[in-house]
Amino acid sequence: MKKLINNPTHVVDEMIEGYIKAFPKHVKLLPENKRSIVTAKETLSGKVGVLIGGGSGHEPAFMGYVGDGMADGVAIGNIFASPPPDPILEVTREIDKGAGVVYIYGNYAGDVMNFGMAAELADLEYGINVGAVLVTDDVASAPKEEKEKRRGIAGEFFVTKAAGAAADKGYGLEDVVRVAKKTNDNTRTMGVGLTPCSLPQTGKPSFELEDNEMEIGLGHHGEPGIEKGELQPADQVADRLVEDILADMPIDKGEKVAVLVNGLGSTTQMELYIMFRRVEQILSEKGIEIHRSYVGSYSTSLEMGGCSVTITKLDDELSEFVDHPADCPMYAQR
Amino acid sequence: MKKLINNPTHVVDEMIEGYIKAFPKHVKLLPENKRSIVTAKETLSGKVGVLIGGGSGHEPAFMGYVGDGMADGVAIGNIFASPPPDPILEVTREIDKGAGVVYIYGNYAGDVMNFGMAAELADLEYGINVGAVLVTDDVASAPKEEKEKRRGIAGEFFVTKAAGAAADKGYGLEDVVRVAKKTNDNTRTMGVGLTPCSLPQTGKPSFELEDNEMEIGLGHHGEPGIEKGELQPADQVADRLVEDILADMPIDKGEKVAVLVNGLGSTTQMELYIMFRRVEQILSEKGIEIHRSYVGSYSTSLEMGGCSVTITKLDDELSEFVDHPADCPMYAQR
Amino acid sequence: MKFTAADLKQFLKNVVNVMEDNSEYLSELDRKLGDGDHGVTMSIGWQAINEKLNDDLTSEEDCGKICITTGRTFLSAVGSSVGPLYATGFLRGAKVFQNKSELTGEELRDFWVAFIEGIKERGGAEVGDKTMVDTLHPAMETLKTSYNETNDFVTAFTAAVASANKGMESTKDLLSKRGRSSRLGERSLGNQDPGATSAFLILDTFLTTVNSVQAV
Amino acid sequence: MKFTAADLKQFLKNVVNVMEDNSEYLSELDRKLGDGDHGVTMSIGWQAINEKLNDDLTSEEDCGKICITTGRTFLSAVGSSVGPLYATGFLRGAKVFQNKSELTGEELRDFWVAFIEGIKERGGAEVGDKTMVDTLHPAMETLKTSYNETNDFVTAFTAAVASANKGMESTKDLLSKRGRSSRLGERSLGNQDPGATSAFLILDTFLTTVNSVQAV
Ligand SMILES: Nc1ncnc2c1ncn2[C@@H]1O[C@H](COP(=O)(O)OP(=O)(O)O)[C@@H](O)[C@H]1O
Ligand SMILES: Nc1ncnc2c1ncn2[C@@H]1O[C@H](COP(=O)(O)OP(=O)(O)O)[C@@H](O)[C@H]1O
Ligand SMILES: [Mg+2]
Ligand SMILES: [Mg+2]
Ligand SMILES: [Mg+2]
Ligand SMILES: [Mg+2]
Repeated sequence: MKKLINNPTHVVDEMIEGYIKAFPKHVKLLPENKRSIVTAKETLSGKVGVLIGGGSGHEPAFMGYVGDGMADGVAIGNIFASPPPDPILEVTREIDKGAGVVYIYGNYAGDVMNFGMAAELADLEYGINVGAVLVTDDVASAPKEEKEKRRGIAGEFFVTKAAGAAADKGYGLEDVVRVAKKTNDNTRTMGVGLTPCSLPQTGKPSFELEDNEMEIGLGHHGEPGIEKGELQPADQVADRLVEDILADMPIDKGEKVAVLVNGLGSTTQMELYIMFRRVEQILSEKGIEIHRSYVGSYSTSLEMGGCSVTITKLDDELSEFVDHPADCPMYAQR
Repeated sequence: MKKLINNPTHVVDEMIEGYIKAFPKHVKLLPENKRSIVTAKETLSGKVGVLIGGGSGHEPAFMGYVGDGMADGVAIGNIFASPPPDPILEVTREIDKGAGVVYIYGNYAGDVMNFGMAAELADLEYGINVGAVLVTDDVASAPKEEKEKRRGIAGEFFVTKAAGAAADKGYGLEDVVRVAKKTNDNTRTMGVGLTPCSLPQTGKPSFELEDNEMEIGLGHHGEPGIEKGELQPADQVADRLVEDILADMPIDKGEKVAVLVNGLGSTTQMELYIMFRRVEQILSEKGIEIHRSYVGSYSTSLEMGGCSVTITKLDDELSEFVDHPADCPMYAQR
Repeated sequence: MKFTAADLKQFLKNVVNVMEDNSEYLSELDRKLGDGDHGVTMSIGWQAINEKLNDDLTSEEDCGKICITTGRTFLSAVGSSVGPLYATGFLRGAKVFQNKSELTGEELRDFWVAFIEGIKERGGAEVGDKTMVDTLHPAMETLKTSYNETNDFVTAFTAAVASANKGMESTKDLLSKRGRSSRLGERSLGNQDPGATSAFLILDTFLTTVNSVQAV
Repeated sequence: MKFTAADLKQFLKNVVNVMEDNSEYLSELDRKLGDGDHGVTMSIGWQAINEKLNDDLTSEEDCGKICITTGRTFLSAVGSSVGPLYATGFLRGAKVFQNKSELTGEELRDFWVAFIEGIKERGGAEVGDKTMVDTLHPAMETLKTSYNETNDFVTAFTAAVASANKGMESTKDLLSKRGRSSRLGERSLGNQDPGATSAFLILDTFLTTVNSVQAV
């Protein structure tokens, strides 16, 4: 697969270099690891620090979401690989302003171990209070009875948004953690994959699908999904995804939600809007109110083809956080 | 090629439907044509209206750029096809608040004819003053001596941004046109294509390149470029693109620019940042100051692979416009 | 020679079918030189006309109105480069047919001259620019001369279509100067212009239609 | 049996090469079950260790320090799932080797027991979860029993590697329960776990190294 890169082993470092040079007013690189980025504006004293992170290859997630109203810092791993504890710790120390730091990351073995180790070290070595919120929005990744095993995918955007807004509004650590967990509990995502991505180092497609096939529930890194089948019209795909979400998290008539139709990389915005069109139809038929919509590539899997639908149930507190302004290099909201 | 669509002949209409449903607070559809979108907020009386438009398939361009600080309305054509005069006229009538309307569109035979006819009709039938600004930033599309023949590509973003900001600041029609033309005169883009896109109706790749090939100067719709060759490392590709731009529009040491590294559709943000990294190196070696950077998919060609580099020379007036806040569904800046 | 409103509508119907049959081919030509949509655009435009033929136009007897509807419908449906071009052709031609439900050979000649002059004016292209004008202009010249000489529309139009064919073929050897493919330079050589091709198909379909009317 | 700091470094060098040779294969296994990066991750991690071997560690004689550097370097270079797992293995093992530049068979046994216990603790996986623990745990059990019986490290470790091999192979028939592939269900059947494979390669390489030391 063709890529505009130099050396495959340097892609992450060169990406970070480019990113920092592109947005010097927004973000800065910390000196120790070359994988720790924090907001260029000093985090306010007494504000809870919001730390995000994970493997690369999901851009704009996660590094694009550092900025006002979102995260204070990000630790960046190799492609599809959790960052080690060191950069996480470096970010933690920088963004802790006495009120502690909340870690938001996807529920993957690697992330759990690395962020877990960093949290322990932050406490032991620096006395920093860390709260951890694991994102588990991917309905397809485990049955309902084992919800705690589910992976985190595009829904992490809403969890970060809520935590970032809560921290911005001066909530304490416990409360930011509560808000983030509540958001995660109220968030479900279902995805569909059409075409694979490839790691720059291997150049091999991450999975195989026939020319007329799609895969429901495909993971964010090309992990096998729950069902392969013939590619359906967009409306039917949307029906299926929303159905699975609503079966898992019933939403009553009159309830409010935020919706994200997320492109996995190479799927056009045209297709995403066609998908959104149907999602909106279904929800409005059920009398569910879309409070705010997001359509675009918010969390990708390199150049994978396909999309995911995320629905977050909102109460008044969460609605306010979703509406909170944000100013990040790769996402802004007024 | 796999697409998440329903009926190929309805993709544009369904996309528009989805778009309007997604951002009801930002945009609204006009009743006559189903291809005319204006900002949901009433355009201020006495403000110059900014109208953009062109073929579909370039999303977020053009419809994503309707909103505060950018365009007041957009006329949307079929995929890669200029809209007819009717929807252009409908938008014109809606956004004219007595101060006239400026049309910004790419220099393609179709757009020139359709926007030209609409402008004539606006004047004749409704007495609306229209100023037209043709975007001609694509260096590869004609030699310097025939600059007026050049096509418009990603640079239209900066032209729209400047015109939108000027209109927002209360400039009159002549002045908005002047600012937009100045921006166009100071803007150059060079692109590279790696993989083709396909129209939903034909499903055929828009051009052919071998697995190890790239094409310099490829058009925004897959029009053949100026040079096919072996895929080079990102740094060399960036060198070539920037070289061609600077040969066409010399920039002195100490001058300020805005830079856009634009993805054509399926090229990852990781690659775009790797490209930006090198662009920044070249400019900073030459003592050229990057005032503001944009990296992402700002103007696509469906799912085409590749990217373009746009450089706009800024004086103080244009810097101010680039920094002007914007709030559109698919692009916001604080 | 008698050419009625019904015949005119039959001609338009025939074009609908011809464009459907050639849609893939026209797009293929456009992929080589442009953005690959010419067949799609022609198909969308003519399908829209087809709907009008089956609906608003079923009982329309005024050939002028038929052409106005055709032009407007085409333009509203497609925009693009060819929208204004072919629409202008039909709208200019409509003036010749105004209030007429039966057309003489002379009127048919005037229609095509107006049609082609309108396209030339709208697009500003010259012969040799590798556009539909390379098909249309020689067709018009032959039509005029041959009609002058023979006073027979069918004879003249048969000759015109032959010239159109030559003109279309000539675009293979031309460097493109207009539209999206103008920067292609050398690489545009060898490829036939899609618009020159669709223009030929329209003229050729008119000839077929006229011949079948004659035959009755 | 004598195993020196130089031998330990030779072992690490050998792993570097083995991982380089098997990188493609490990990624291929991971593509079937996970995100396809296991070979890449192992390669990055061991290349980083290689740099240390050629640099900071060239004159290091303390086997404990060598293992600490190995563990830390691996972790800093890769993160991922296997970063904390293998790093913990080396760091726990390091305690056994502290201040020693030559190692007895008993110490080697204790090292591997600590290594494997560390990984089990860090990841919390059980035998049967389709992870590297399916390779490592039976290897540890055999190592302990056989060493108890024979008091000979090489004999015991040879047996341990045989158990590791069986354990690795057993992952083909397991449904995955841990890590990225846990939701695969039936579809994970038939595919060998990548981490179980890299763990086997490490143990096997240690055996080869020990044997070549013996042979001298
Ligand atoms: N100025 C012009 N005058 C006459 N014909 C033109 C002109 N510009 C373009 N064309 C014709 O239009 C054809 C392309 O049509 P089409 O593909 O439908 O539109 P677009 O170029 O907008 O995609 C060209 O092959 C050419 O014959
Ligand atoms: N909790 C765990 N305990 C032991 N081994 C694990 C655990 N989670 C994952 N693994 C091992 O890690 C391997 C995957 O490693 P790798 O592909 O490098 O990391 P990642 O899964 O983060 O991409 C799996 O094959 C499995 O053997
Ligand atoms: Mg991984
Ligand atoms: Mg077109
Ligand atoms: Mg075309
Ligand atoms: Mg993996």
